[in-house]
Amino acid sequence: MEAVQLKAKIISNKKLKCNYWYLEFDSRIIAKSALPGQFIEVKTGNGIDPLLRRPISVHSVSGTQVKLVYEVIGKGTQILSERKPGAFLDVIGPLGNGFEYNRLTKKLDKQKTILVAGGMGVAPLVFLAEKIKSHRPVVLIGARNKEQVLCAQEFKDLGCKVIITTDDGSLGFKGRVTELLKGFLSENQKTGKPEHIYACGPQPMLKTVVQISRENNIASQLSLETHMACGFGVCLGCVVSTKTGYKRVCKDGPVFMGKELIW
Amino acid sequence: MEAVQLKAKIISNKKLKCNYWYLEFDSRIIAKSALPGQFIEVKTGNGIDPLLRRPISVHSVSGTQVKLVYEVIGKGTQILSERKPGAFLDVIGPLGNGFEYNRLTKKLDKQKTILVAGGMGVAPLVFLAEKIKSHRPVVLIGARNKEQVLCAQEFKDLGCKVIITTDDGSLGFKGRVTELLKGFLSENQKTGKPEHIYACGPQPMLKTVVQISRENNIASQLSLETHMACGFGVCLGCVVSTKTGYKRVCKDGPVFMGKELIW
Amino acid sequence: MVKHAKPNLSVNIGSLVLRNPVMVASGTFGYAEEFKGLLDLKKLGAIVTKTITIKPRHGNISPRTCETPAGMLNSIGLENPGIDSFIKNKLPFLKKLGIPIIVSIAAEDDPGEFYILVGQLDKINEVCAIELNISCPNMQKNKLISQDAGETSALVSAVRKLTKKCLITKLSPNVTSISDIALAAQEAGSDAVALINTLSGMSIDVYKRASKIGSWVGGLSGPAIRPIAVKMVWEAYNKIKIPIIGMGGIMDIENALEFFFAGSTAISVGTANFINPRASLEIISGLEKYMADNGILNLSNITGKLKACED
Amino acid sequence: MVKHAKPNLSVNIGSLVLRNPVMVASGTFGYAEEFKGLLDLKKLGAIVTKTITIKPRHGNISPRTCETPAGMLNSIGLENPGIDSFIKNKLPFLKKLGIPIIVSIAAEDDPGEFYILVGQLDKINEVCAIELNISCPNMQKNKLISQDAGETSALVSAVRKLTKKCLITKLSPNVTSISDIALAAQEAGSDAVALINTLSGMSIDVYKRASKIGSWVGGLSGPAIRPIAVKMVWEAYNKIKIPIIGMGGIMDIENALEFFFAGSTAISVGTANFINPRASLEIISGLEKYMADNGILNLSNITGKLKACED
Ligand SMILES: Cc1cc2nc3c(=O)[nH]c(=O)nc-3n(C[C@H](O)[C@H](O)[C@H](O)COP(=O)(O)OP(=O)(O)OC[C@H]3O[C@@H](n4cnc5c(N)ncnc54)[C@H](O)[C@@H]3O)c2cc1C
Ligand SMILES: Cc1cc2nc3c(=O)[nH]c(=O)nc-3n(C[C@H](O)[C@H](O)[C@H](O)COP(=O)(O)OP(=O)(O)OC[C@H]3O[C@@H](n4cnc5c(N)ncnc54)[C@H](O)[C@@H]3O)c2cc1C
Ligand SMILES: Cc1cc2nc3c(=O)[nH]c(=O)nc-3n(C[C@H](O)[C@H](O)[C@H](O)COP(=O)(O)O)c2cc1C
Ligand SMILES: Cc1cc2nc3c(=O)[nH]c(=O)nc-3n(C[C@H](O)[C@H](O)[C@H](O)COP(=O)(O)O)c2cc1C
Ligand code: FES
Ligand code: FES
Repeated sequence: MEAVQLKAKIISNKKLKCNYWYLEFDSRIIAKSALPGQFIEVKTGNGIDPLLRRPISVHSVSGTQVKLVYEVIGKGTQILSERKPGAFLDVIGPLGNGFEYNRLTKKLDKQKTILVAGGMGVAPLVFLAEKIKSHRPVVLIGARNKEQVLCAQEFKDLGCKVIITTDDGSLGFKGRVTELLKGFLSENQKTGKPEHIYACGPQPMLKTVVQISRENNIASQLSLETHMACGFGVCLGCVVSTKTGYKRVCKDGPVFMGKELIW
Repeated sequence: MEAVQLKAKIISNKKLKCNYWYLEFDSRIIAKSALPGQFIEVKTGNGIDPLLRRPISVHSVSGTQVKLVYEVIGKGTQILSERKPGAFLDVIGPLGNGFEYNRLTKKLDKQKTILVAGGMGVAPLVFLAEKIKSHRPVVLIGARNKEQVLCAQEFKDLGCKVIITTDDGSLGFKGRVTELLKGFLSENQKTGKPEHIYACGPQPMLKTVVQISRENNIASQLSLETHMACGFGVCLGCVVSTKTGYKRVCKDGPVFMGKELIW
Repeated sequence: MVKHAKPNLSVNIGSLVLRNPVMVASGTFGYAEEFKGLLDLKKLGAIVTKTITIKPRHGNISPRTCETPAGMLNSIGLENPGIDSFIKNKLPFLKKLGIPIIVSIAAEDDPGEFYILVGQLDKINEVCAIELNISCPNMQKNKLISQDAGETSALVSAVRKLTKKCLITKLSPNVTSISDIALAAQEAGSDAVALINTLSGMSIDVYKRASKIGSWVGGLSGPAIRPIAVKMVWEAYNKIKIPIIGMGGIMDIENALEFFFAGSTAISVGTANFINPRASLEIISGLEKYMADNGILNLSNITGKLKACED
Repeated sequence: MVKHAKPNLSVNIGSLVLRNPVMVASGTFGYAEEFKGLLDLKKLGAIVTKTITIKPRHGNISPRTCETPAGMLNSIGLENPGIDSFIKNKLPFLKKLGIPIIVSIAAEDDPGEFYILVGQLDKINEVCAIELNISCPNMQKNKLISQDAGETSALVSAVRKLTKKCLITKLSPNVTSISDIALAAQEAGSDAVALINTLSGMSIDVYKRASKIGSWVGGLSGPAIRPIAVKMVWEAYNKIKIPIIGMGGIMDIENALEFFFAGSTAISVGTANFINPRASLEIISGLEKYMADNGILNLSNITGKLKACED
């Protein structure tokens, strides 16, 4: 579906915890067409500071409403957090390719799919989990500490097996989510190893996930982040190196197969 | 008293009517030293849009509180109107020379002083009226229409005689405040003409007031407005031509004697 | 009554007639296809394509863009599929739109490449005009053609001999005197000049102690540069006779009017396309309204019509 | 532990030793007296005065300033009381501060005026350095001295013969190659270059159809020009050896660090003084903290220390 630009009514915009917020806006047309892994380009405020839109993943969709989860880390997200329900948000979306799962997961048995989320990386994976919940994906969540573990319950409610790790050990295992992934894979050698990894999070984490998936030759899909000026494929500013040359993260991605990337 | 820069707590920030707002902030030091005709340089929002401060006259002072009345006409005043009580406002003030009245009005009998206000021009004159109320100044207020007549009651409460005119006649006389001034002066030829005019408003109005006061040789003081980059005399950006050369409206003014100005 | 007379938005640029004076700037509109669904492309005055070179270019390493105060830096490095692939894969969609297509071209190493490119484009009817991009700051050259009046005039006059199509020369603001370069382009036979390309700029991530742009330096665009662009249009307008296509930070109708008053015959919307894809169309309708409200029947009545400011 | 070692903020600019590298830019700080009560002046690294000419100047007609996206235009026109009145009425207050005073000077018509001004200032002990403003865009000249390498070098070498005081040459960004001009100043004996003065710009009130500036054109300053300034500092740093005093849109410590990494030995705060009079002092304490937190003992360890950006 082609992306559209529209002013969508803000239904709710609440603090989740720490600097994490979730925002719901109403747009039948976007809600109907959005796929897991796609994102929205949001004009956070009026005026020219910040000048550019901000890309935010579709966290989930219910009825005509689109839900975003975002972390306040700078000007744009700060201003976004100050927007009030009832106001209209200038959005462009849905954008990007989204995760590939139908064809892939159809043939998979239960628990053969692993979702790996680092920090805010959970955002697009909830939507994906919803779509493939019948396969009971295993979700590995990593965060700095207890407070920053997001959406765990949402995954559980979808029937996913959720394993958590934190850098400081304040919740679940202690250590990085990539170590958790390594451990999980070796444990499950015998019980038949997983066949597909979906990951979203900081670039260093994604790079390690790709390595791991290669070593264990498991197919992987990564949702990337780069600085985006337009978000819909026109400025050529957001490229990443792939085996077939530069690709636009906003249009050819944000989801890439691990094997495509030159990492 | 030297101007100071400080973060002052916003006590209230309410819409008066139309696009007119009044804001009270708490600052003992500014409240103590502010004089009628002086102004405050307000950083309306954080961030760089708008970049510069906005000059707003001191409308009045009560206890430790300073009151501003402002019209929302653009970016800066729009953002100012969105600031919430309890938040801190970055202000510099009091700035400018203010009206001269002690020496002048001491010798005057009652009703020998006229205050002429055009539109937002009422803002600094309320504070002045308070100081010279014992002289029962006559206040001529001009506005586009009924809705835009401001502070009339405040002047009355101070015991001033208030005469109103509107461009569309929706309140008081019909016509410009400068015509009202002409009429008032001719009427009072016999009863002994006024001896001092204080005026604030749009530049064209002020120019006419100066002409009238010259024709009737009455002393006049005008509060001027120019675009201000700094507001405290350093950028030399706000100059006006006077008999003694360029003068800075922000520092040598904003109040000038009619006879000084080359108009 | 004048107020209700339908204003005429059309303008001429050399042999090129535009139904309205609002174009989209090279490199900010791709090959238009990306905007399908975001706006009615047929309403645009003209489309200027991303700059094309002879061979395909992969462009510069990332990161290629970053945000700056009221602006942005880009260092795309003229990534493009090359002229043959452009003609084969991109031009057909553009042709179908039925609006003027202006193809922007650049040389990678040798000015001679311009001759080859012009030769190929001259044969294509739907290409209404050719824009010579001699001002791209992102090709790690120590000097741009448009930074030297002599080189500018040499190139333009050589190209002039190769085509009768409308020739637009796009200039760099990174010069001591924009009017000298604009004059050189005019004397050499350019039908118009496009002002301005981006200003060379740099932004540093103080935490990483590194430039935010992979190739260190980028081109500054957006509202931040508008006063610089308006001034250059005004300066050039007072020195040259050929039309000026003004651009630099135009976001809305008010901004566009600044450029007309400063002396632009047409304007180009760039960075704004990323933020509000409909900006160009909103400017067209805004212009219609402005002219109707002010009884202006023809754009020539506002181009360069700047009054002295009485305080 | 390194973390707790007291960082050394002092820097040398020619013969001039600054306790810290944060100055206030010419024309944005008047003669300091205006800031009395707004900040502790004694803490500044140095004060650069408003540019002084031989005769008093009334300056340009108003309006003289307007706001632009993330910036402002000014066309003050070097209003100043003239050198004699400056020495008599302004200098005494500055002397009392006991911090380095840098006097900015300019010629109205003839470069020779610089010789007279330098002659007078050379005799005054408290004047630690002289800044040659050959880059003011607001004097209705068609060309500035700093827009020509030859003229720049001629002026600087002539002045160099007249004084042993630290000589700073302030350059205009409105040039094709800033490093060529900076190099000319260095070769002619300038102790440092100050980068950058304002960019020529224009802003139009579309309702009045007039320039917002009475003298039509003004100089653009503020955050909007920071990427341009940082780039020019970086370009000059890679070509010259003498210290660079960097400025252009510095509002806070982060902005200041950009200029140090780009190659500035010292920085100057301009427009920010109008918005936050304490900006310069906040930058000084921010710099102390940054150096302490990162175990940087000496500013020479960050000046020009820019890493390649790994994506
Ligand atoms: C396809 C895509 C999907 C995204 N989905 C989400 C989401 O669902 N929820 C969410 O909270 N965020 C998401 N992001 C990241 C989000 O876009 C940025 O956090 C946001 O743009 C920051 O804007 P800001 O103005 O608040 O911060 P800025 O003021 O722009 O930057 C503040 C700091 O954050 C850094 N920063 C800015 N953008 C990014 C980025 N894209 N990645 C890493 N660091 C950055 C800056 O370098 C700076 O140091 C997504 C990004 C992309 C590309
Ligand atoms: C000494 C002084 C005292 C003032 N006191 C008051 C006061 O008590 N109450 C009040 O409401 N306003 C007052 N003003 C005017 C006030 O400063 C401006 O209205 C304000 O700066 C507009 O800012 P903005 O960002 O909202 O509008 P902008 O976006 O800056 O401008 C919006 C429109 O208003 C015009 N404009 C901007 N500034 C002025 C100005 N100074 N005069 C006329 N037109 C202007 C602009 O040209 C533009 O067309 C005073 C001005 C001065 C110089
Ligand atoms: C991402 C990006 C890519 C650009 N690519 C080109 C290009 O290929 N050719 C060209 O002549 N100008 C290019 N430009 C410059 C624009 O065409 C325009 O001249 C400049 O951005 C100023 O206008 P603006 O401020 O409205 O963007 C590019 C600008 C941007 C922001
Ligand atoms: C109002 C104003 C007046 C200025 N006057 C002078 C001056 O007299 N001499 C000079 O060399 N630079 C002058 N400048 C330029 C500044 O010193 C500085 O180079 C420029 O503003 C860029 O820095 P900024 O963006 O931090 O302001 C002036 C700048 C402004 C804004
Ligand atoms: S952000 Fe513009 S092409 Fe991806
Ligand atoms: S506004 Fe700066 S001197 Fe008056």
